[in-house]
Amino acid sequence: MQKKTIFWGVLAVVALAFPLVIRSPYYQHLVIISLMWVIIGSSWNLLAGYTGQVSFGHAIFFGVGAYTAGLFPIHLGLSAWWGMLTGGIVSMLVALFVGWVCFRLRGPYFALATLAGGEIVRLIATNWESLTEGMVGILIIQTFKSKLPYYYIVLVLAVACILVIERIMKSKWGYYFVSIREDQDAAESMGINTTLYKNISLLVSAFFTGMAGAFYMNYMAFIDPEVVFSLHFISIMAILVGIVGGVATIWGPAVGAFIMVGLQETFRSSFFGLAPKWISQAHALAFGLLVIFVIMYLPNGIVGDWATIKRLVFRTRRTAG
Amino acid sequence: MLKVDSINVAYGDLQVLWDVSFEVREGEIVVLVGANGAGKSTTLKTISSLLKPMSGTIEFEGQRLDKLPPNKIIEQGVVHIPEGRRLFPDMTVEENLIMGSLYGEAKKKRYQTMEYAYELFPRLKERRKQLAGTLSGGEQQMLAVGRGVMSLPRLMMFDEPSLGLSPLLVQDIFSLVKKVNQEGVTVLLVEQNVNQTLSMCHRAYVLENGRITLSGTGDELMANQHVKEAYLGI
Amino acid sequence: MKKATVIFCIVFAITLGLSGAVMAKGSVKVGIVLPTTGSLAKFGEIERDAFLMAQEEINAAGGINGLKLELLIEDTTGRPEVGRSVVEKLITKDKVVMIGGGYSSSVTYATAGVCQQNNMPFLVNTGSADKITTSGWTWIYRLNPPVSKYASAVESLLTQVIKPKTVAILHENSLFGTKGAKKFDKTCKKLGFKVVLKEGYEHGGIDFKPVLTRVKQKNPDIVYMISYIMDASLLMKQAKELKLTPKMFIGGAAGFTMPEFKENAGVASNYVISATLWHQVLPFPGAMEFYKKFKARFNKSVDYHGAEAYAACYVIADVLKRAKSFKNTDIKAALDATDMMTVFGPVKFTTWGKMKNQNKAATYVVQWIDGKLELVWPKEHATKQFQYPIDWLKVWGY
Amino acid sequence: MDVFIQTIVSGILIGGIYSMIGIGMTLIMGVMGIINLAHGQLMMVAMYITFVMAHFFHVDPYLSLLVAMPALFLLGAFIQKTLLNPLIKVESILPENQVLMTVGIGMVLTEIARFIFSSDYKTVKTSYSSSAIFIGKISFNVPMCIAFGFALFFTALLFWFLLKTDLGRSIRATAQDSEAATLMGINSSRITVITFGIGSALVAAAGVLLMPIFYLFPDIGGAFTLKAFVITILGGLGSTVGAIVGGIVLGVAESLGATYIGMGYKEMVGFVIFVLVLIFLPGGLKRLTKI
Amino acid sequence: MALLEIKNLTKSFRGLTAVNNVSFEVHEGEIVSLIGPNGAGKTTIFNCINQFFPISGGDIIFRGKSLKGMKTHKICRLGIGRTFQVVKPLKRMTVLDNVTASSFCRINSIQDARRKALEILEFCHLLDEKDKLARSLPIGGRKRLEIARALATDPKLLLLDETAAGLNPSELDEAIDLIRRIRETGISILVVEHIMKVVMTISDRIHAINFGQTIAEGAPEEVANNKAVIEAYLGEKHA
Repeated sequence: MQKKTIFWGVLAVVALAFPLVIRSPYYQHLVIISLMWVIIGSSWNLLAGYTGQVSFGHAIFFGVGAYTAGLFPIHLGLSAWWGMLTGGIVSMLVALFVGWVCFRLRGPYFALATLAGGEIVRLIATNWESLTEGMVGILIIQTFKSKLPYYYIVLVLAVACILVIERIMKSKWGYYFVSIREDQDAAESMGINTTLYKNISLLVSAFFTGMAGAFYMNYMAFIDPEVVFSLHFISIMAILVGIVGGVATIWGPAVGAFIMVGLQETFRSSFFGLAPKWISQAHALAFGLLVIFVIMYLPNGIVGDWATIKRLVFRTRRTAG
Repeated sequence: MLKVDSINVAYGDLQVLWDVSFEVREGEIVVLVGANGAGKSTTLKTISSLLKPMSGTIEFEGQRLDKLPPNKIIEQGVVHIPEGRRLFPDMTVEENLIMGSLYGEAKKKRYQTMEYAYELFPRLKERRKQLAGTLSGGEQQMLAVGRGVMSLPRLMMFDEPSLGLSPLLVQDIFSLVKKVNQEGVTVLLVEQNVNQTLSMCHRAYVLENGRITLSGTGDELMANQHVKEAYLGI
Repeated sequence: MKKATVIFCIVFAITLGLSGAVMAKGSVKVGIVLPTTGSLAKFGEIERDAFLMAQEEINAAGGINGLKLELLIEDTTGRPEVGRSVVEKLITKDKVVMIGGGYSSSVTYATAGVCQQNNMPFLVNTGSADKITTSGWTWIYRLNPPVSKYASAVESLLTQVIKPKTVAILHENSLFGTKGAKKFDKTCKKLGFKVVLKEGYEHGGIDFKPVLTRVKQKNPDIVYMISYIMDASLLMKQAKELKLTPKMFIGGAAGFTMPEFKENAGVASNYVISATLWHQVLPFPGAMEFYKKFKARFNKSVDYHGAEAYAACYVIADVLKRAKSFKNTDIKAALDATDMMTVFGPVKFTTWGKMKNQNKAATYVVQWIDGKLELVWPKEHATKQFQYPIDWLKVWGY
Repeated sequence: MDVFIQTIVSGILIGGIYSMIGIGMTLIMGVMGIINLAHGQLMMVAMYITFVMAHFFHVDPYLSLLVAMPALFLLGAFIQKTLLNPLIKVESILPENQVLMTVGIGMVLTEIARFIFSSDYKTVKTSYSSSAIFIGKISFNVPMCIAFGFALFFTALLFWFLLKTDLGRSIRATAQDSEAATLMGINSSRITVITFGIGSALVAAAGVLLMPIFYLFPDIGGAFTLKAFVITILGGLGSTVGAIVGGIVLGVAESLGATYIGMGYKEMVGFVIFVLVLIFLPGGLKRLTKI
Repeated sequence: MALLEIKNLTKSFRGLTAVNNVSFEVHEGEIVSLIGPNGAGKTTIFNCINQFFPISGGDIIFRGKSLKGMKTHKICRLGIGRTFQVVKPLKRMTVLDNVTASSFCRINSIQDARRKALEILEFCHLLDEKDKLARSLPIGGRKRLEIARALATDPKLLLLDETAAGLNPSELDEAIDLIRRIRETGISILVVEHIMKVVMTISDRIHAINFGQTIAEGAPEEVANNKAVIEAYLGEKHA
């Protein structure tokens, strides 16, 4: 018990003190982006990992959140921060519709439907210029010059997201979600309204993803449909964060987010300038290979298969020694 | 001919068969009776190598079947007619028959054997071009047997051929099994329909909870008090 | 819980632990942001090559007052969020004195925002959205004209020579295409041309015939297209297949000037005109040499993208030479005072209208004549007579 | 009226190529139940092969069918054998593991192509690339007509193979009941390898046929993977006839959408059809045609 | 009044009639067995009662309410719990979590749900296995888990689908004991069963069907001696 308290205390201090100690905006930026992915990955995990509904369309909620924030300044002349209040809610409304359509389908068909849904929303955002400005995108002026406010906002969001998900998973809802994942028919015969609870899972997931989107708008100050509704860079990235870190674990997506963002940056910058330049070309290749490796050998992700990793590392060390 | 020697079989971490041993001799009809979930189908699946035993051996005419991949079993002359027929529903009757004769001798004699199968089941000939999925239950069972015959087997294993058939058809199916046997094919039959099978078989084994609990000739078992209570409802 | 800690620590170590190379003495560092991977990589690569070529020449000629010019070319992968982190890294970790590059409007905008906040001079050379220099930002300078000015030469050609009554506009629905089409639509209204059709399309289509058939039905005097190379060649090939014959096909910069356009469209490229920002035959010192050198070295033709990058590199060198020190305010002062000739034409950053620190670059019209891209407008620079009117069916060999 | 007819003609011709892409996918999905998110990327590989053949060895694109199809057969078989088949034994929480695996494979293929060929657009130019035949006022693009012809030919060939050969029958049997097929002596893992190979070879053919019409860059695959889904779901899983009809329906629908709704919405037409079919006609056209 | 009333129930799949005009009742506190050969339509009747399948004709009335068109989970909340012939354990949850999830049907607090789950596990003799993953239970354990989960929803009526199949003789006796103890708590039970020993010992009444139609109904001895039943089970010559 004591040990646990110390652990959490240290983690809290590290998290709170990080931007005060590491003053480089570059590292601060990377951690902010990682924390944003913690939110998206954890939300995806709630729906896919815990509830078993693998979404290939989380960009829908991310993008809707971002656009909700972005539309305040361009149509109402209000601050994009209003999006932080409403982005999650609007995403939930969209999720209601998505759920209504897609939850008629199970398994891979659900995955495909969400994938198509994501592309449809992207095309709508591209073509509905009077609302979204189309590919021109929305740009605003950042409110704060310093990264500190953004850091603490996204930190609070990420912590809230993880805590909420953890709390949910320890409640009736959590039991219901996992039951649905394990066997929908059995769940139904246990008195679980599977449609309702799948939707609840989706709504919570969409809410936090939408909030992450609204944060993105405020932080990056620029969005266009290709960026926020991207199949590759949002929907698939959310899945990668989840599976690399570990699906159906609370901390998996958090770990996955830091790994994926870290890896992406490491490659993009050619191992921080230490490796030859052509390495930077290989970051997507590395992603692909990582995915193949993880699925083959760590199917439950780094956190989920931690025991396996430890055993392997331990064994190699012994043979080496 | 077929010798199953103390096999132990598990699905994942769930053991289903414990030290099951039995034997089928050339020309016999041997029945494996037992309740739902006793491990009868598992036994057949293990013989056809779909499942691998954790320990124990299966020999067919001196050849170790448990070392072979599942698709090589049929070439040894052992054919398994699975529970629920398992036809190819979107293929015609004729194509289903062809599927029984993909390799070796059976392939060479394909059309000869097909004629023979049609002789056995004239109904199938009438429906050669019909999709298997549209056949009635009885016809499907005939086709399943026919498909097995196409591989020119020396041992045929039937998994609950009477399942879901009307009493009249059940009679038909069993007389078919007998007929096949009379043509020189050894038969291993798995059934819940204890009464009729016991009366037609040479020997029988009772499988309970993954273990062989009784064995003997059909009549011996019919007379057994335990069998009567548990399976005949008397 | 413990496993999570360990993993966190490892990841933190990877992300934070590695520090960049120590700054080499005797050099001055400039960050260049370009998409060298991802879907925009093609143009990013051209600009990178041009930058590197210029860098070598500058250093061979003595560098920046004896110091070597060191370009740190960073990959934005064509995504704004990555661009942002790239610039932040360049500023805080690599301590560059200024930033150049900037391809694609969205990434450039996002990166420009960071530069403005950090008081970091940024010389944009390709990102063309008007907003980059109309946002009131003081640290952002732009060498290339904003997208709304891309068609200015075409406008004068239209009013003076072709005098069309009806216009059809097709555009890729990217930021560049959409903005350009909007602007041209406005221009047409101003000049009294009737826009009979205006359609955006998703980049990468195979079959443009449905929309071209509709264009044909409307029978406009000119067809104005804003497309990248491959869409451009497909549009022209399929226009030829459909025997669509307006008075003139006009490309709004981008794809229609690329050598690949001619290669792919073949005979269908003949006599098509296009707006452009640069052409090697322009009477700017070094323009043709640059074109030839680039072609000799990289075995590919170069268009205005390369010229922009090449020119930008010389502007950067010039600015750094003139700057009193490498302090940001001194560099900014030097940028403000820039007045030089480059392969891309004269460069001078001025403030006009809503534009701030914007170079007033001219635009031109080129025409594919007998397989060669010739400058036809404005007349004073023309290398060949503007070919008009044209019997398209004869040109296409029907 | 001309506009309408031209639209339909364009749609049908492009639909021929879509069908080829769809058939390969439907075969893979039908036999293995795998959603192959790397399908378009396999096509991309075939297109690069065609490009290399034409550019360096001056081989006519249609001739490189003879190289690209076997090459992709081997690549597909290799992927199935070494990456997808072993996955069946790996237990994980998400049953969609195989789908995610194909995502990874797609990324790797794309990036390898980018590594070798850079992001440049590549084309194969032929004398007939943009020639067209006119019937009345309606134009028929020659390479598209050729592609359509090839599509018909390969489809017929595939039909013959599936219906009349033991191997073809074995593939169908495995699709319908893989355990029963095993009992009949069919090595089902070998069949999956062959099927993935054939599916890849078919999409390779589509890629080769597209080459004289279209252009090539490493990221080209994604868009076609999505189209392949739409076609497969529209036609019904595992239904070759469905894939053909689905391809043509998609081609025509896209063309009509482009003409009468707007070019920008062209892609969306496909996705809307996709979602509508998933919801209102699960099982696709197969439900209606029964083949 | 009957607890559950099945009135002229008919269910067909694409023209194939699996259940044809079957009517029977289950009264408060009763154990009724539904017997018939394999494929006779017993499980289909279960699936109709909790509306996994929409019914094609007739009606099912539970405590005065028609179940027709009702959602499965609502039927559970009305007080019908069921088990599956092919057991459906929530494999990657522990035994305790399986039952806890089910207890939430009537309870919202996690502590109470867990307490109740523990009670039920004790009742079903599963307490020792509570921390095992459901997938590691042997078949007998899985069957009991299935019952435990159904009991956790506080049913008035329990539908048991071949609970005894695959059990060894000692487990069989335990299962019979368990079913009897469940009845003592006041829960009515409808059983689909194959093993005659179980059927004969526990049933108050038996309803025999074949080919989707009722062939006999009544007290165990009556049905066991019924000619049609013997014929269906044993073939004509024994009749």
